[in-house]
Amino acid sequence: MQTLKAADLIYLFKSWKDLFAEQREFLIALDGKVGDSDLGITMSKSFAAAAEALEAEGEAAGIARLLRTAGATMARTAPSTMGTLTATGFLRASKAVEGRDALETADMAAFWRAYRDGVAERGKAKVGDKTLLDVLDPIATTLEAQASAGAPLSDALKAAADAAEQALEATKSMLAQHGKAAAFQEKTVGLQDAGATVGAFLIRRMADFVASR
Amino acid sequence: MQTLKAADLIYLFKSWKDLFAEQREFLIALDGKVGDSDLGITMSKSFAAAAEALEAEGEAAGIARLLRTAGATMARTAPSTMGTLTATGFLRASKAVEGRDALETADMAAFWRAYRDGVAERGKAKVGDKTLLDVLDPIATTLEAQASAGAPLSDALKAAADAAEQALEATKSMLAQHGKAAAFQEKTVGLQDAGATVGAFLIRRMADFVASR
Amino acid sequence: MKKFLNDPVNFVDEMLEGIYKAHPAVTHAAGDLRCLVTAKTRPGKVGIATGGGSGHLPTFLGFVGDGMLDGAAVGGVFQSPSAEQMYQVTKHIDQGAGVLYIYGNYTGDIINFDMAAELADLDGIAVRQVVGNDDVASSVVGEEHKRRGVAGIFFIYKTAGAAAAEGLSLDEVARLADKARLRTRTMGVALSSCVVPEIGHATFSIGEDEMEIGMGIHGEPGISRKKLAPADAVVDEMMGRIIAETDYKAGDDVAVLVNGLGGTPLEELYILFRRVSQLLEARGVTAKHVWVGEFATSMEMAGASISILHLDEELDRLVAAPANTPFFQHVAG
Amino acid sequence: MKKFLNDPVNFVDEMLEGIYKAHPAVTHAAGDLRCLVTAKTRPGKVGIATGGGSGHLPTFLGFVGDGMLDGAAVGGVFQSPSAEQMYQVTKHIDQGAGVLYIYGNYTGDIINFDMAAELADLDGIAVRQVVGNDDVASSVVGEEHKRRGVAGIFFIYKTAGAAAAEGLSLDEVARLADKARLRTRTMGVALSSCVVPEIGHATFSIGEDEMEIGMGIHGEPGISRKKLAPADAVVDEMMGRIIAETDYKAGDDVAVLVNGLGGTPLEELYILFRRVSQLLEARGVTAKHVWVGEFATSMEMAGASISILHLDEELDRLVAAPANTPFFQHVAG
Ligand SMILES: Nc1ncnc2c1ncn2[C@@H]1O[C@H](COP(=O)(O)OP(=O)(O)O)[C@@H](O)[C@H]1O
Ligand SMILES: Nc1ncnc2c1ncn2[C@@H]1O[C@H](COP(=O)(O)OP(=O)(O)O)[C@@H](O)[C@H]1O
Ligand SMILES: [Mg+2]
Ligand SMILES: [Mg+2]
Ligand SMILES: [Mg+2]
Ligand SMILES: [Mg+2]
Repeated sequence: MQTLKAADLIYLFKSWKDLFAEQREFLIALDGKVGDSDLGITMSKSFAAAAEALEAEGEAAGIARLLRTAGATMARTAPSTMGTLTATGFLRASKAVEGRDALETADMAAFWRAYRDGVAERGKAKVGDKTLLDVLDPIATTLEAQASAGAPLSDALKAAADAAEQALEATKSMLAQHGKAAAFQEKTVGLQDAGATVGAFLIRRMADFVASR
Repeated sequence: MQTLKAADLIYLFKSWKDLFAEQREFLIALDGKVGDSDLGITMSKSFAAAAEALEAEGEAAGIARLLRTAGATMARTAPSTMGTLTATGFLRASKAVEGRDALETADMAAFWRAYRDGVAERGKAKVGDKTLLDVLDPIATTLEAQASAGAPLSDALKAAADAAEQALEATKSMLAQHGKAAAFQEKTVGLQDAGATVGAFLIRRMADFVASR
Repeated sequence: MKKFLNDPVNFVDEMLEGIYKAHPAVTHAAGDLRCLVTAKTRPGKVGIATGGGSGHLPTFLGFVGDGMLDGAAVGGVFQSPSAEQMYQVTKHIDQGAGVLYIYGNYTGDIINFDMAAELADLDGIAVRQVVGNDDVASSVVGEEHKRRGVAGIFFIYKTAGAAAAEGLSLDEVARLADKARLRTRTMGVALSSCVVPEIGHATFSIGEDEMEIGMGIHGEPGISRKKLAPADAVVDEMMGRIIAETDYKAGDDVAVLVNGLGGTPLEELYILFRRVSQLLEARGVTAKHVWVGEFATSMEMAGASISILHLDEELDRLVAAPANTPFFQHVAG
Repeated sequence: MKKFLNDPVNFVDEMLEGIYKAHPAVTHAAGDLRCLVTAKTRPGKVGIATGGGSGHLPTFLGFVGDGMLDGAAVGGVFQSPSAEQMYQVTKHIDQGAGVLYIYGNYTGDIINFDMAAELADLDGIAVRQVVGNDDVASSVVGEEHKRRGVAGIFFIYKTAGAAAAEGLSLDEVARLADKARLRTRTMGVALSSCVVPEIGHATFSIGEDEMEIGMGIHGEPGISRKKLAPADAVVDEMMGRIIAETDYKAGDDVAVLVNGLGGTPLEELYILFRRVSQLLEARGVTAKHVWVGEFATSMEMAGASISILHLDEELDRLVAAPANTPFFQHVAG
């Protein structure tokens, strides 16, 4: 599969929903280390709600509309930091792919660039602050490079997922500057950032999903 | 020793103080079964205070005065049911032995009769209601019988202590009618009454004390 | 033992020192910290005294203040204050109109308040007594005189306090307090034990998934211990026992108190009240006055109780009246 | 998990249903239970909105009422409400004089309140924000903008609420709220964990004889974990940190809030306050207004916090003003 269509997007959200159902306890524990343990709950809840909403809306709505529904649903169901940032990401991605029926590598680069910019604007964090942004940025830049190089979507996404996981690993050595973790600067060193983990999960599952179809 | 004098009374209260210090945890546990676990605390505290007060007052005050001090001290330091009843008992005993320098068997019978009557009046319980009164009554009646028979004090107290322990055993089959235990009627069957246990302790230690001197 | 404590022996007195510093509206009489009295007695008003063991805040002493009580004798944790302390409080708060004692039905307290009343009588102070016995779980119908007094005493305080503030006579205040007593029922449930500071460990043990229906506020065993049920089912059982022995009719008004025992979050108390309100509504009964919070605790015990006062016209008026005490404020609607 | 619960998923909504039944003085807007607003808005008055996660009762929603707040957006347990809910509350409570947001410094809440403010702005509603950051333990001096908001937000509510009730303008209410914010410091200590209903087990574990100084009200780790010390020593450490970064002088007045985190008996809070008062007296500082009780909880967490507001003349006036909300009443002295 070298493009992602509206019908695929609905399945992708189902797959994300399963992913976060599986990772619920892991994320609760991870967020519990320097946070408030809610990440597993908010992510599983919000992706479940989004998947359902997309299913109900149906592929006829088109990609942009589906992404908007996903974002709006998530904003309502999980207004935690990551919930709202993720919602913002999908809302911005929706605008970025307005009018597209099938996403190719260049569209996917636009998708994630908008996602990243939305998160950056809303959260006011910088790259290196040990947040979600630290994986979103390499995802966006890798996809841009892959698009310039003419890579097919599955290869491009695989490269982006690899970059994201590297970037996630790199968050371990950073000091948290935002969110509940910020108060525990030194204690956060050695731990991977919880929100960044969610970002890496998202792109890896998207890559696997596209590769498998 | 066939009479109890003021100096002895001061030692007896010390001995009672030690007794209730030793039995503290046991009485906490016993009162905890169908009560509020405070009996070990109130008894150890009140006898400690009384022993100290008697020591401070000194033998010159005389028996009646010492007993009054004991009662008044206990009323102040441990105003729980048993604390107040025990205080009432000593206050009434004080009146009953007014003017006596040395207590013989007949005086001891008067002591415990007054003690029993005071508890009965204040607590409004009847014999058989599973209270302290169930051991006070045989103590008083046994001592009266021993006095009529001309028994020496140590024999009389031993007989009273034996009767008290039998009576205590008999409280096991009774249903509690008063105090915190009353709400748990059936559950109290099989358990010896906590207040009656204190009564049996008191007379047994008094008998041993008199026998040992 | 997870407590903020210095020497456990000083628990009550240090608590009282804190209370006097925090609340200039109360002070102590007879040079004894444990004789807590209002700082402003009102000449000619019937005095109302209470007393009982510590460990139940805001009960008992927390309700001394405007529109409520005038004094409280303060005992050790879960222990009666002494007759002497009750007597000192009585003497201090008597304003010539006599004093009403309101306290819970516990042998230790009764014996001591009886003694105090005798002493006050020798001074020519008229004393009347109303002994709270609202705990449905602690004895059967017909044996109500054996029942423990628990959180429902709040309604007796509120009624009597408002009546005394209106300037009614001792007989009248006592009559109204007794009416509130007769029309109040409480059921409690405990999820965990309290810890008495001087004892230092749990008063009783209870399984991680168990509850005890009807447990007393000193940890006295209740009616039945069972698996913790959903909140609604717990309320259904508690309310079932209250309703079985009352005669609420459609159109009647009640006052409701959902009381936390110390360790239960307020959120959960509102989940319980929600169900109480559904059950009352289903019978056409209106919860006209509602209080949800901690009123009679058992240190850190997790658990709750439901108290219901069956209102009539005069009780309604008195319950609605304003009150302002260090631990309880009510702005009349 | 020892909780009075039905389905944990319905925890917040059932709690709210209970609250609406118990307290007719509050209602909800936009058909959403979680948009709690006062039943009587006052034309021309600056509206004050708050919001935040559930599990902290009486914070946040409990302070909606006369002399305090006008609305609260209610989140899931320890989770921010949505921007949409904040926006709906804003629309409902705006009386033409604009709306002040007062909430705690948590990224989730900030992001959502920012979104709501943007939406309100599109409607022409003037919005100002004051973000509580009183928790001394959560960041060093110089990095106060990183500090969490905890129980001290009560003083911001009280100040702003009284200012709005006086009819002051949005700018003025915001200025005073911000002044209260800048002059408030809080230190907390936790003895046991809370349990989030949907998680079902303790958020963190802590030894039977340990305490954590500076722990956050969602169980965020604190500054140091150590053996539980005597109450006075715990207060000395907490107050030491507060005093180190304030400039209380002899003759100054402060307002003090000793707050229970949910599972600590009120008796113990007064033992803590006793020591606070000794330390203040030793510096010649007067605790002019004192509140002791539960104001910002963390479900059933055992623990306490001490908040101090350094008063000046206008803060004194506003803190002393009357208030009457379902969870907080203050009768002006
Ligand atoms: N200002 C910010 N900008 C971007 N991401 C942030 C920011 N603050 C926190 N995050 C991310 O949010 C994650 C925590 O998410 P979540 O558990 O939802 O937070 P909370 O429970 O505090 O609302 C962090 O691991 C971090 O990646
Ligand atoms: N009315 C009564 N008359 C005599 N003794 C009583 C009465 N009520 C209770 N008791 C005795 O008191 C004992 C309990 O004493 P204590 O623990 O001091 O009571 P509490 O803690 O309830 O004040 C009971 O075991 C019983 O023997
Ligand atoms: Mg989190
Ligand atoms: Mg007892
Ligand atoms: Mg007792
Ligand atoms: Mg959160």
